[in-house]
Amino acid sequence: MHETAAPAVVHGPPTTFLSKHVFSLDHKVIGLQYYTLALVAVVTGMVLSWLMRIHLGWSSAAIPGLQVLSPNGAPGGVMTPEYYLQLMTMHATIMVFFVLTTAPFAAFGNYFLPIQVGAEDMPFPHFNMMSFWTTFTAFLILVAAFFVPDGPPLSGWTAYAPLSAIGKNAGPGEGTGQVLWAAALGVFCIGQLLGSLNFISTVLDMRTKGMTLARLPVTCWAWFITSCMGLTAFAVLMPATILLILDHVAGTSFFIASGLVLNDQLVPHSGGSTLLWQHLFWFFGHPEVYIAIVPGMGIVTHVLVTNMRRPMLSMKAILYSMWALAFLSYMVYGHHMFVSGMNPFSSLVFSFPTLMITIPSTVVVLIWIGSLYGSKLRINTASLFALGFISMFVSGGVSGFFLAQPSIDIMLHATYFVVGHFHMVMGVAAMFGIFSGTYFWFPKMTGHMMNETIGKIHFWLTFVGTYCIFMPFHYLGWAGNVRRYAAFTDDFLKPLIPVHQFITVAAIFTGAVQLLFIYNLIYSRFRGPAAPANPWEGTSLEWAMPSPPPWNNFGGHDPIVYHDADQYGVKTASGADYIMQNSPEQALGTAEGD
Amino acid sequence: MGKLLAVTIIIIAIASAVPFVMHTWEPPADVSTHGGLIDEQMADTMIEAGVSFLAAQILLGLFIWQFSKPRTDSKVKTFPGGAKGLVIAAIVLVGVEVLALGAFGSKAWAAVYFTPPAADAMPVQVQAGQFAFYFRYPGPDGKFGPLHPEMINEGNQNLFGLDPEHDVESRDDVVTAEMAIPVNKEVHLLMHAKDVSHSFYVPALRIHQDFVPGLDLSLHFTATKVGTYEIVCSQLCGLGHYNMRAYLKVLSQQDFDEWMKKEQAAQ
Amino acid sequence: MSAAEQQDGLGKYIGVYIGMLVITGIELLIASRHPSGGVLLASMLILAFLGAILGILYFMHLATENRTAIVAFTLFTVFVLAATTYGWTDSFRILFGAPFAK
Amino acid sequence: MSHSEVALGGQHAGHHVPVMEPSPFAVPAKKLAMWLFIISDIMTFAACLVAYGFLRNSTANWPRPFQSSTIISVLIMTFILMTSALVMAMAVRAARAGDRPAAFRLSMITLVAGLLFTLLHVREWFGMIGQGVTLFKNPWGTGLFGGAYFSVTGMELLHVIAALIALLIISLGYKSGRYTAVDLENIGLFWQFINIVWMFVVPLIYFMNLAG
Repeated sequence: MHETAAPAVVHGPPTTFLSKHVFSLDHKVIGLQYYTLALVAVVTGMVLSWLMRIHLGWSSAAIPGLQVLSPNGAPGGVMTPEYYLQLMTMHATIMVFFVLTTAPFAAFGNYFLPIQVGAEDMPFPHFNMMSFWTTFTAFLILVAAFFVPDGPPLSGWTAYAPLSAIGKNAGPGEGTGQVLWAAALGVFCIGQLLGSLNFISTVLDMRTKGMTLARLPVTCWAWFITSCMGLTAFAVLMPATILLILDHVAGTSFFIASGLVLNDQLVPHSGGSTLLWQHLFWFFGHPEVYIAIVPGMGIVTHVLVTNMRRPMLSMKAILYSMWALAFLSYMVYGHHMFVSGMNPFSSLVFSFPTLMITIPSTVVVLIWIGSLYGSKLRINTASLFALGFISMFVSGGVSGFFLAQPSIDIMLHATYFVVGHFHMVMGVAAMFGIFSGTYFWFPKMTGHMMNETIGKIHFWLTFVGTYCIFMPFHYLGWAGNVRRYAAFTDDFLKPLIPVHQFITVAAIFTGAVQLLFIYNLIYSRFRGPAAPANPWEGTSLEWAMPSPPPWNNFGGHDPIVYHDADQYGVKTASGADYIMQNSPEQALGTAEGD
Repeated sequence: MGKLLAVTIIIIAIASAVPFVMHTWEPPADVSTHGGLIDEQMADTMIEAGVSFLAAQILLGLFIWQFSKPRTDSKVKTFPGGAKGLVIAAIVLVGVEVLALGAFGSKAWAAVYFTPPAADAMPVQVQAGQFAFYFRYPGPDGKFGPLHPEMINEGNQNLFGLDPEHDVESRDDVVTAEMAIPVNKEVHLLMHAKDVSHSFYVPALRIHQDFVPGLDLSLHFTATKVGTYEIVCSQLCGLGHYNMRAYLKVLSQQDFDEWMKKEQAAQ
Repeated sequence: MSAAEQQDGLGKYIGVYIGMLVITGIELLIASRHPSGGVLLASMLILAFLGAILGILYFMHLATENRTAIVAFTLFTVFVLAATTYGWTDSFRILFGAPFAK
Repeated sequence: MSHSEVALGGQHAGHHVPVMEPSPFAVPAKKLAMWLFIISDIMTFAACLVAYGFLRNSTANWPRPFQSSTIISVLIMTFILMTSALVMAMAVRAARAGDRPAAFRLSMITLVAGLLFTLLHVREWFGMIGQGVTLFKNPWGTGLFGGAYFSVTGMELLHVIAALIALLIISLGYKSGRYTAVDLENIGLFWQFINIVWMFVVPLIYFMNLAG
C-alpha cells in the first residue's frame, strides 16, 4: 500500500489576505517570506559591519546617531570597546543564521525545491509555515537583545564559555542579552528541524512521474544534502543552548569550571568544562559552514549549466563532492579548536580530514572550470555572479590549506587571516550564490525581469569591492593582527591601521553598492518588463510553468519528466539547443564539435 | 563583458599575490628554537596555496575570455581528458600534495606539543585574568605555593591567591606583571586561567595556546634572541580584550639574575 | 494488502519484550557488582544498544522496512553518533588536570 | 478538511491525486518525517548524554547515590514503560490489520501505562528534591550531578508528556476516523523511541550511579 499512497497537495487556494501573505501554507510564499527575512537581516548585519569598520579605522570617531541606539554603548556617538564586541557578536549571529542559512537554503529551497521535483507543495505545509514563523520569532528574540538595558552579548557568535555562561559580571550583555541570544538560537534550531523534515521528504516522496533520483536537478541535491546536515547539526546545538541558559538562570555549571574568580569574588559554580561547550558548539558549527555554502554550490552549478549551454563535464562528480563535503563536515570540527586547549593529539586527528576537504572542493572547482572549456558561455548578471562565486570560492578555499594544519594555526589562529578565510569562502561566496540565484530566479518569482544594466553595475562594483575588503584581511592576519580587537593599541598592530582604514573605505563603498541591488529588486518587482515563462532557456521544471507560478504550481496538470536537467548543447528538431525535462522530445544527437 | 571579467579576475589574482611575494606584511622574525619548522611549513604551504590559487584563477579567466565570445556555430567542445582527468588531477595534484604537506607539518606540531620539557627547564607560571597577565616565579626553593582562589584580592595585590602565612612554598614566590626569561634557556610555562578563557600568543616565539579555565595547560620554549616581545591575548575574554597584553623580556642570564633580584626585593 | 502479510506475529513481540526485560535485569546484575568504570560503561552501553536494536528492529518495524531505508537510516545515524565522541579524551585530561606535554 | 495534512496517508476527496515516482525508501512522507524527527531527536539526546558523560568523566568524585529503593522504583517504571511499548506495538499491529476498536483499546492501555510512568517519574523527582537535590547542589558531592540528572531525565519526561498528549489526540481521532492507521503507527514509532531512550537512561543514569 505504501508505494501507491501518493500524497496530494493539502491546501486549496488561499482566500484571505492572512492566508495568502502571512500565514500562508504555500511553499512559494514561505520562500519569499524567508527571502524577505534574509534581506532585512542582511541589511541589519551590513549596517553593523559598517559601524564596526568605522570604529576599527578611526577608533575615536563619533558616529552620528549611534548614541541614540545605545546611550551606554556609544556615549556621544563614540563606540566603546565593549559595544564594538556586542555589535560584532550580533553581526556574526545575524549573518550566519539569518542570512547564510536562511537565504540560500530556506528561501530558495522552499520556493524551488517542490517546483523542481514537480510537486504541488511540500508534504507538510503546516510545518513549513511554522518553520518560517519560528525562524522569524528567533530573529525577533535575537534583535530584542539590542533593547535590553545591558545590550546584546559580547562573547562572539561562538559564545565560548565561561565568558558566555557566568552571567552579567563577565561583561556587558552577558546577562539578559546572552540568554536572549541562546534562546534565539534554540528556537532557530526548531525552525530548521521542521524545514529539514520537509525538504528531505519532498525530495524522497514527492517527485513527479519520471523524476527519478538520477534526474533531479543539482540544486535539489544541494538542498537535500544541506537538510541532512541541518537535521543532525541543529539537533546538537539546541540542547547546548538549553544547557547554556540553565547555567545562566538556574545556577547549574555545565560549562563553568571550579575556582573561577571575577572581581575578587569566587564564582559560585563548580565542576563544569569550557571544552564541553566548544565540542558541542563546533559539532554543530562545522556542518553549519557547509549548510551555508552547499546550497550556493548547487545554485551556481544550476546557473552555470544553463548559461554555458552545455552539460557539466560530470554532474556526478559534483554531486559526490557535495556528499563528501557533508560527510567530512562531521569529522573536522576540531580544526576550530587546535590551540584552544583541546588534546593536541586530537588536533592531528582532526587535521587530516580537514585537509581532505581540499579534494572534493578542488574536484568541484575543476569541473566548473573544465566545463567552461568549449562552452557557449552567456554573460548575464546571474552568470557573472556565478563565475564570481568560483573565483571567491577558490580565493577563500586556498587559505584553508594553512588553517587546516595545526602547526601553522599556531601563527594564524584567531587572526584576521581566519576572518578573511571564512568571509571569502562562506560569507562572500555564499552571498554571490544568493545574488546569482536572485538574478536567475527573480523573473520566475515575481513575473518581472530584473534590470540587467543595474545588475551588471552591481556585480562589477561588488566583485572588485569584496576583493578590496577581504584580501587585505589575509595580509593583516599574516602579520599577526589578532581578531576581535576593538582598537589597535599594541605596538606591533599600529602600523597596520592604514590597512584597516583602506578596508573600511572599501566596505562602506561595497555596502553602499548593495543599495543598487535593493533598488533593482523593488523597482523591477513593480516596473520590470513582464517575464516570459523561460527567459534563460533552462531545462528544469521551474521554467515549465508561468512566471510567477499559480498557487498550485502546475495548475493541477502534473508534469511528466523524460530527461535529466542536463539536456543542453543537443540537436533538436526545432533547432533549440536544449530539451526541457518535461518534454518527451528526444535529442537528435549532441552538438559537440571537435 | 566576458573578456573584461577574465582580465579582472586575472589582475585581482596577481595583485592579491603581490604582497605575499614581496613580503610586504610579514610575521615578526622568529626568535625561538622550534619556530623554524613552523616557518618552513608556512613557506611551503604558501607556495602550494599560491600556485593553486593563481593556476585556478588564471585558468578560470582564460576560459571565460575564450568561451564567452558570441559564436554563430552551434558546436560545443569537451575539455580534453574530460571529467576523469580533472578528478584525477584534483586528487593527485592538490589533494595528495596537501595531505603530504599536512603530514610533514605534524613534525612542527609535535616539536611544540609532543616533546617533554627538559628537566632543567625554568618553570614560570602565568595567570590570565580579565584583562591582564601575571607571572609567578617559584623563587629559590624552586617550588610554587598552592593557589587559593578565594583569597585572590587585587586591592592588596594578592593576584594569585597565595597564602604565605600557611604555605611555606609561597613565601619566596615572585609575582610580576611582566615576564622576563633568560635567553637560550628553556622555559616551562604553566598556564592558569583566573576567570574566563584567554590566550597566550607571542608571534615572535611561535607559541599560541588558549588558557582553559579548570585545566592547567603547559608549554615549553626557548628564546634565542635578547629583546622585548609582546604577549597578546587572542581569545575573546570581554570588554578589555583588545587591551590585554604583557611584555616578554628576553634577557641575558646576567641581566635576568639582576632583574630577578630587583623583583624579589620589591615583593 | 501487502502490509498485512508482513505483520509480525504476537509471539515475536513478546519475545522482544522479554528480551528487553532480561537485558535490564542483566544490566542491574552487572552494575550491582560494581565493576571498574571502563567495564561498567562498556557493558552498560553494549546492553543498552542491544535493547535498542531489538526495539528499533521489531517494535519500530525497521526490520520489515525497505532495505534501502534500513541501510540509509542506520548508516547515517551511526556515523553521526560516532562523530559526537571526539571530545572524550579532553574529559580525561580535565580529570587529571594535566596536558599531555607536561 | 482541505486545510489539513490528513490526506497524506490516504485519499483526498475532490482533489486530483498526482502520480508520483515511488519513494526510494517505500515509506510514506509522514512516516518518513517521523523517522527523520527521531534521528534528529537521537542527536539531541546524544548531545545531552555526551555532556553528562563528559562531565562525569572529568569529575573525580562523582556521587553514586542511588539506593535499592530508587532502583526498585526505576525497575517498576521500566517494566511499565516496556509493557506499554509492547501494547503500543500490538495496537499498531491491530491498526494495520484494520481492527479499529482493538487498536483504540490497546492505545488507550498504552496511554494509561504512560500516565502511570509519568506519575512515578514525577514522584521520583519529588523524592530527589526532597533529599535536597537541585539543579546546582545535592547532598552527595559535585553540583553537576543534579544538573545532569534533571536535564537528562527532564528531557525524557518532556518527551513522554508530549507523546502522551499526541497519543491521546491521535487515538481519539483514529477512533472517530479522522486519523488513519499510518498516523497511529507514527505516534507508535515515537512511543517506541521514548522507550528506547529510557533503555539508555536507566543504565547510564541510574545503574552507573548505584550506591555501594
